[in-house]
Amino acid sequence: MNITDKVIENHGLKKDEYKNIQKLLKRDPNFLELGIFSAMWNEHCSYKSSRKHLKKLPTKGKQVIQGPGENAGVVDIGDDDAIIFKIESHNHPSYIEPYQGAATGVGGILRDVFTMGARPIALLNSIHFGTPAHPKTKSLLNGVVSGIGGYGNCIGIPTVAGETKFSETYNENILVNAMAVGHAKKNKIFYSKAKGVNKAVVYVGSKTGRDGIHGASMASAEFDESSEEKKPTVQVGDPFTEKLLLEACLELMKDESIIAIQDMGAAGLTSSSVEMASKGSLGIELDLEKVPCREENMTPYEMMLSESQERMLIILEDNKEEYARKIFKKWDLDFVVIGKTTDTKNLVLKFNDEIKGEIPIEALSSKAPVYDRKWIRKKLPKKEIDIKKLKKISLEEGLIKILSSPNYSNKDWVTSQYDQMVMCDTLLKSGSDAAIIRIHNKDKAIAVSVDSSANYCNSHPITGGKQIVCENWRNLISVGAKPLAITNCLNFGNPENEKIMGEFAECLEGIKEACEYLNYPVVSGNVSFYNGTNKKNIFPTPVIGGVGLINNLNTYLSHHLKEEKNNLILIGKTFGHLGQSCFLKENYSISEGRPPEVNLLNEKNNGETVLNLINKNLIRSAHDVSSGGLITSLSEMAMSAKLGLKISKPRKLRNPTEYFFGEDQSRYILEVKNENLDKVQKYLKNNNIFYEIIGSTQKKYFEIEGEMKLDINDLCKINNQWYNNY
Amino acid sequence: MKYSVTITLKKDVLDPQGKVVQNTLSNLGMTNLKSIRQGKFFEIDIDENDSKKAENLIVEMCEKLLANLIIEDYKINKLK
Amino acid sequence: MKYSVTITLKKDVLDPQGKVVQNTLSNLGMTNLKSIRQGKFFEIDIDENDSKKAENLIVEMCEKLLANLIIEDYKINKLK
Amino acid sequence: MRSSVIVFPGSNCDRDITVALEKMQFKNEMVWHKETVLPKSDLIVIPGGFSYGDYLRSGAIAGKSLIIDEVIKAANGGCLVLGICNGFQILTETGLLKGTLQRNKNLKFINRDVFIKVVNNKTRFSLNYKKNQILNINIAHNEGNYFTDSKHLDELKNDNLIAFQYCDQIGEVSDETNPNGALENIAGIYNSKKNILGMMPHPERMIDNNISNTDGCSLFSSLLK
Ligand SMILES: Nc1ncnc2c1ncn2[C@@H]1O[C@H](COP(=O)(O)OP(=O)(O)O)[C@@H](O)[C@H]1O
Ligand SMILES: [Mg+2]
Repeated sequence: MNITDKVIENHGLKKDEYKNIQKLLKRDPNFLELGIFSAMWNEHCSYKSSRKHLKKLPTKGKQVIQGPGENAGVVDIGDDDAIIFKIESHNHPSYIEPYQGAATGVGGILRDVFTMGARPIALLNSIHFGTPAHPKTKSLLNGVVSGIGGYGNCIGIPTVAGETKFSETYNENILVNAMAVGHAKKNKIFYSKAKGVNKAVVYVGSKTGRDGIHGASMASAEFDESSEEKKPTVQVGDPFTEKLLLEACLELMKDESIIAIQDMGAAGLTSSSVEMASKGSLGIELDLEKVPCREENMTPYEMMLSESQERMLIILEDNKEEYARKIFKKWDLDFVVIGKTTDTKNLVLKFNDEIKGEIPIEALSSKAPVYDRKWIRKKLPKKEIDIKKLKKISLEEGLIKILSSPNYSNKDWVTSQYDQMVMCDTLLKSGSDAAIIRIHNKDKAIAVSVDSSANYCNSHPITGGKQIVCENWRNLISVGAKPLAITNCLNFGNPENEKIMGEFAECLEGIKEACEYLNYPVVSGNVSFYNGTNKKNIFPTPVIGGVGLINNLNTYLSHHLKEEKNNLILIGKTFGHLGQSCFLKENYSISEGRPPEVNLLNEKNNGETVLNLINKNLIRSAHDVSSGGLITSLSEMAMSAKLGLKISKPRKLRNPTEYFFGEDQSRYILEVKNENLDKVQKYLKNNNIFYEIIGSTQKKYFEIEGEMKLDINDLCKINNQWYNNY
Repeated sequence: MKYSVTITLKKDVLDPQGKVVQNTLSNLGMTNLKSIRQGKFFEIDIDENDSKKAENLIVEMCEKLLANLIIEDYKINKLK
Repeated sequence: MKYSVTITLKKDVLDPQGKVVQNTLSNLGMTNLKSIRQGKFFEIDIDENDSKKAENLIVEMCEKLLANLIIEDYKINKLK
Repeated sequence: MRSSVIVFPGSNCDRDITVALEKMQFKNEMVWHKETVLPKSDLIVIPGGFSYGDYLRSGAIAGKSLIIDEVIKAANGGCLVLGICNGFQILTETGLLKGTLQRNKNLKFINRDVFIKVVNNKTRFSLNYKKNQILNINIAHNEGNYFTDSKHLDELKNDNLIAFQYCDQIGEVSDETNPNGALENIAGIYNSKKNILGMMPHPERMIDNNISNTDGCSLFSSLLK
């Protein structure tokens, strides 16, 4: 095929990028080579717009075994155990075909984790949809949830936590982010760096079809009317084959056969082979006629760019071929040596002994473009809302509005479609601040949570970025886990737009600041740009996935109230910040003002103190106070236990609306038995923690003295009805 | 009027189900099986005597619900 | 030779899927839908020129694997 | 007691059931589906999961595997056989148990803790339960909607072959407490000789107070006697 301007444009390459390719090759690329450049140089694989900013994130720490740059991040959890985890987006495919898009998103992130030698032990997801009234929302929600469940349930890994949100900003561009967490032995972690010349390059897994060709470049393009025509890129997930691939890989990993291993994700065979060679400063030569194909007459171009799922590339030690082949045969999977490593530092593609393409590896990796895109700062919004000017709403009315809204409704409709119990190590399931998964056969566990707050990030990205790391940190603390590290999925609009690029840069500044202060490093992540349609971009939506450690199974907590007549203590100061609050949004449809301020000093001090109290077994239940404010958090504690509580009259000077709905940060609610109250207070005072004893638990009624009193069963009903009526 | 509708995966779309069924049949000794693809089948009975209108209705059902047009094709057959 | 096979639930067997599809279609306003039943559809290509033998093979596939004879009926169609 | 857990490609509760059996002092072996001989066993367990992806009909393809012939032989010879979830589906596909498991009535996968009651406590699987004892137990399936013809249903009732029924906290059996649409709220059944039990709920998930409760233990301990 002739390489015309149109062909170049269709490959998502800019004119000067094409010139750059000619320079690097010292000639014109042929069609196959152009395709390969296009796959490697697009945003999704090259991180060309984000790399400069991502470099600033803190990635180190005593607990970090492997930071960003590998298939997933690795943290140390003591003994000889390591946790391997990562989050990834599958937004565009899920909008086009929600079931398969979400399913293959889960499949993809699982491969990232088991390719490093981990047995996956938990799945999480963060899914964002348009407003419920939007004509597409219902079927997207249905498709995505059953796709996530369909894959995870079938492969037998529990889906234990996540978030489901609705906002008009996602009307034309939903977000589907999936996170996988795995467990490995510290001395059995596998990397993607090739070593040695003339080593066998082995293709394992499913056959290659024409599906997903140019998926990566689709993920790097804005949507427009023609996106529907990009249909052939839809991939169908095959969780059954993935299960076989998982077991076969883990079986092979028991031995010392593997030099390097890499899953074929975005840009399939191209990116996996280039990445392995590039990391090892080697070349790689492939005989494409050997690639197992599902369709007849597939061209080298199609083979190199196909994104067929459930495939891996392995570089084997000498003399291990037969041993490895046997394992894959047992699991009924293809196993073919398709090439070898070389010292030429070139990617050489042969088809029936003819060289069809030859590209220096460097040109595809380190010499890929990096952009320092222009960006502008966002001003801190001035306007604060004067609630005295709004129509007065009682606490009861305000709370009911929140609890019955799609965003705050009970998520059982979603989570009951996921197998949360398989593997029998789920100590705490969805519906808590964080899920807790026991390390199999051990007396320790990890806690996991994913969080985002797009409204805050949109209003003021630096604060939003900081806040979301802190909220995630708080969620882990609340269940008694020591936060270790995070992964992040950065969902943003078009980076070529200065305003959007600014949101990105500033959110990252906020994330960086919080991570540094809290010693909560970033060990893996994913960037998804171009979320938007026809110049309308989504709100900046960084999603943070955190992992924490519980060293002793006797000290973890849920937020379910435990028994009557215990004290309720509120940790942290309440100023009554209502800007960007859920109260204003749900009751008045106002989304103005600035997000609540984040004071990292208090955040850290409050969090560490709460964690210590939990570890001393002085707390019966704990919950962080986040969106919806104090009253919403209290109601969640009460509803989950079907137990009541009574909060004493707020002090005179305070406006009850601000006090109960304000979203001030760094706060927790603790349930404390009478017998421990003195000890707890003393400890709080010694650590200079601001706290208030706000009330106590009781039977049946959710009560705020002088303001409201509701039967807890009625509250549950209100909270449970939305999904069932949708 | 009665119609039947068959829904099949588009040509290049992966058919994991068909694949597994094919392997199983081969393992059961049916080695001269070349290929098998799995789809859906519907028998629809509607209260409409005008066959033009009836057919339009069936098309609408297929497009709106029965088929996932992104990965599937459908075919309509009149039964009686 | 190519065959198609349709597999449908026996008359007196509950068809939860068909029921839901029927409700959904009614809710979409297709009120003159009398009934809809869902089944499976297979397109099978076999390497056998004797149509008698071929058909026997297809029958065997249906009986051994494709259909659950306790609850399902199958029908074979020659395509070409 | 010696037990064998049959592992199919796509089984995913095989580890969980093994943990449970070993905790309850069974001498357990995992048996890969391509084997043609069963180790000598007093109990055969077909675990939950998605054998062969459940791609044709749940349990259909596993029902045609090599090892299944051995399972059928053993079962006919009186060996105890327990099929859980996908295992139940496989047993109906082999004909060892009658009836079939259809899609859940809401066409969605359901994972939840439900209540079931022990209808017959006089079998090798249930003698450590009290009659009508209520268990709180986890279900996780797409196809748990039990269906059978009326003749067999009568047989199930008359011969006391219903093992468990979905119910509420106090044992009331009603449509509201039926999670998946199963006939008569049936959650598990026996064959006529009562040496084979198929059930949708997961007793192996209920053996540890840390993660759930211990309502499943008595099933395994009954078998030990
Ligand atoms: N898509 C989902 N997958 C799994 N769990 C979910 C999902 N959506 C919500 N949840 C669970 O529902 C609960 C409530 O979610 P959310 O209101 O976002 O909690 P929080 O404000 O504590 O982060 C959480 O425990 C969360 O894990
Ligand atoms: Mg929380």
